[in-house]
Amino acid sequence: MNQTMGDQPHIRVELLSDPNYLAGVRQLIAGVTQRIGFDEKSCSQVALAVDEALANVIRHGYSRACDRPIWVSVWTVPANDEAGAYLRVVIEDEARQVDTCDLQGRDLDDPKPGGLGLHIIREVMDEVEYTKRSPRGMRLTMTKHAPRADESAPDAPKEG
Amino acid sequence: MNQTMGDQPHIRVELLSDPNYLAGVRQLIAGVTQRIGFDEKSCSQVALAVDEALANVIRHGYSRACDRPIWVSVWTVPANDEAGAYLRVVIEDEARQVDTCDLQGRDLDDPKPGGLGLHIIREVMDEVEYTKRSPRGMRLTMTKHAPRADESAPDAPKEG
Amino acid sequence: MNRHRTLRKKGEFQMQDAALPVRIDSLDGVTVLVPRGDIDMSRAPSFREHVRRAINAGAPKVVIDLSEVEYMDSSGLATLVEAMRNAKQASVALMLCGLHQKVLAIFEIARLHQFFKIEATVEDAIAAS
Amino acid sequence: MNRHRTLRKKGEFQMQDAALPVRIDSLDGVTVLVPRGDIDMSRAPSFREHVRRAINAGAPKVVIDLSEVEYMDSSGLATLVEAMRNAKQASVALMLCGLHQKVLAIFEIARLHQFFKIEATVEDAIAAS
Ligand SMILES: Nc1ncnc2c1ncn2[C@@H]1O[C@H](COP(=O)(O)OP(=O)(O)O)[C@@H](O)[C@H]1O
Ligand SMILES: Nc1ncnc2c1ncn2[C@@H]1O[C@H](COP(=O)(O)OP(=O)(O)O)[C@@H](O)[C@H]1O
Repeated sequence: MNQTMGDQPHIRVELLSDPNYLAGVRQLIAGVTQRIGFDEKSCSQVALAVDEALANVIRHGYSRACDRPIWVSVWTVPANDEAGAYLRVVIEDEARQVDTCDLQGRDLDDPKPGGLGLHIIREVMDEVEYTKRSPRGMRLTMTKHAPRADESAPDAPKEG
Repeated sequence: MNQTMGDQPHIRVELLSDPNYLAGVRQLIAGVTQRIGFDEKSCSQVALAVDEALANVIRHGYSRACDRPIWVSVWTVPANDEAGAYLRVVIEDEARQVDTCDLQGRDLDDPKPGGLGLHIIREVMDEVEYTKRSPRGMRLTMTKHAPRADESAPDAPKEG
Repeated sequence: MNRHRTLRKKGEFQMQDAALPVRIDSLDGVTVLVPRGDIDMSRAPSFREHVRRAINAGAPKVVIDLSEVEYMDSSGLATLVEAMRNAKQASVALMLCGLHQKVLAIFEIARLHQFFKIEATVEDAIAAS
Repeated sequence: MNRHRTLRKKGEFQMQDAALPVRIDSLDGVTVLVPRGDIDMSRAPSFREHVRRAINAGAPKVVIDLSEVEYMDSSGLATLVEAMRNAKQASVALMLCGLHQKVLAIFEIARLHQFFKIEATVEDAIAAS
């Protein structure tokens, strides 16, 4: 009964690794963040980070196989008087494991196709951590605090 | 390997029975149906049916408690040369069980607040079936075929 | 820290309703409510409160401009049916306007498009008798 | 019956790419591509094919009008970076226009807003040298 952020996720999605489902999942994320009080820009950013992370699992983890499982777990904390809204998303797979040092995008000053996903994820989220799951697969934990009113852009939040 | 509609869902969402998550779930459904080739109107209809069904589980099944589990399972079949896209959604809960004869909306010719959700679900979906889960809870199975091009409205599908 | 901690009823976690942003204009003595965003189960209670207050405030006519509402489910419809009853009782003329195609479709399924007075624009609703 | 049944590679179900609707206009000898909808991993291959064909078709200038694209991820960016390289090699002037704020934000994170020739409107892009 005494739920905390450490317990069961508030929303957990298990999906097959089919890129055609990415649109649905990022719209889920955008809808949830919008309702807990993230501004429009932050909603788009979180949706983008989740999309990039899922695309990486499908592309690199599962070598584009589209029938493997991916789990997206979401914890939400709405804004209250003291603090802005807060989101945690964990993405898990059963794919091959990689060392954190191999999780690097390309040099941003050398434009060539690819190598941007991780940069985008690290840029838009507050915390980004990859760990190995036991016995197999990777786990990506990402968090973001909604910017407080005085930090965010002047445009009002709009329905997604 | 030989997946059929009877197997594991393509997408499965477990969420807490919090009405603030309904927006996210219906945006997920709208995004998924849009990508498998449902026209804009059908996407909205399916999203609406899922929203109504979830609201009923929270309102009637769980008496508005917001920390109980609901499962939404989705199977999708995209359009091919012979047939239009097809969707199956199953919504399950652990709430009190009701007999099918108690699942009736109000008389549509007697306008009063409430009693519309089931009418809406039955109107917009092709098949709607409530069954009791074992040992507890209800299961709602809904399906919809996308209208074929010649049946649907003339407006082109648009991004949701 | 967590919305699901809010204890409202013995032994159960009760939901916390979400606020629906509603702009309130007053034009030619008519109160115009302009809700913005989806009206679903989480926001219907907030919508209901706004409408209730407008009907009780004494203006002879209340217009609900739905042009910024792109989604409404049966919770929103229930709120409007109740508002229509309250308005009749209080001798307030209640009108709707600006319905999106998708929202109108829900009124039609529920056979409520005849029950409400629906105009195309705010101007039409204000002018209508 | 099921997309996940499509067998493409031994022992694995491979994805089926989704088609991205792209309108193709020709204005003053300039080819203008107008993709519509999200460009993500599932649609980038279709987008890539459209752009590749336009660049190889012989027009001296190709404009990609992104005004109907409200979402693009790094798959879309990768496609555009590759297109820019191919265009240079084929001596085709490649320009982008109509970027939504959200899409531009992704270019900026990737520090690619300087790499591309970006104009506000199709007219600007056609007029630019
Ligand atoms: N989920 C993942 N599993 C395994 N390797 C990954 C994963 N995500 C990223 N990587 C590795 O990190 C590299 C950089 O990723 P990214 O910046 O997203 O660019 P790209 O996907 O275009 O290569 C990838 O090329 C890959 O080697
Ligand atoms: N998931 C459910 N669990 C239990 N009872 C339900 C459920 N869904 C609907 N019902 C019953 O069916 C009735 C009609 O539902 P509905 O048409 O959605 O209208 P409303 O929710 O406004 O009462 C409800 O009042 C309730 O008694």
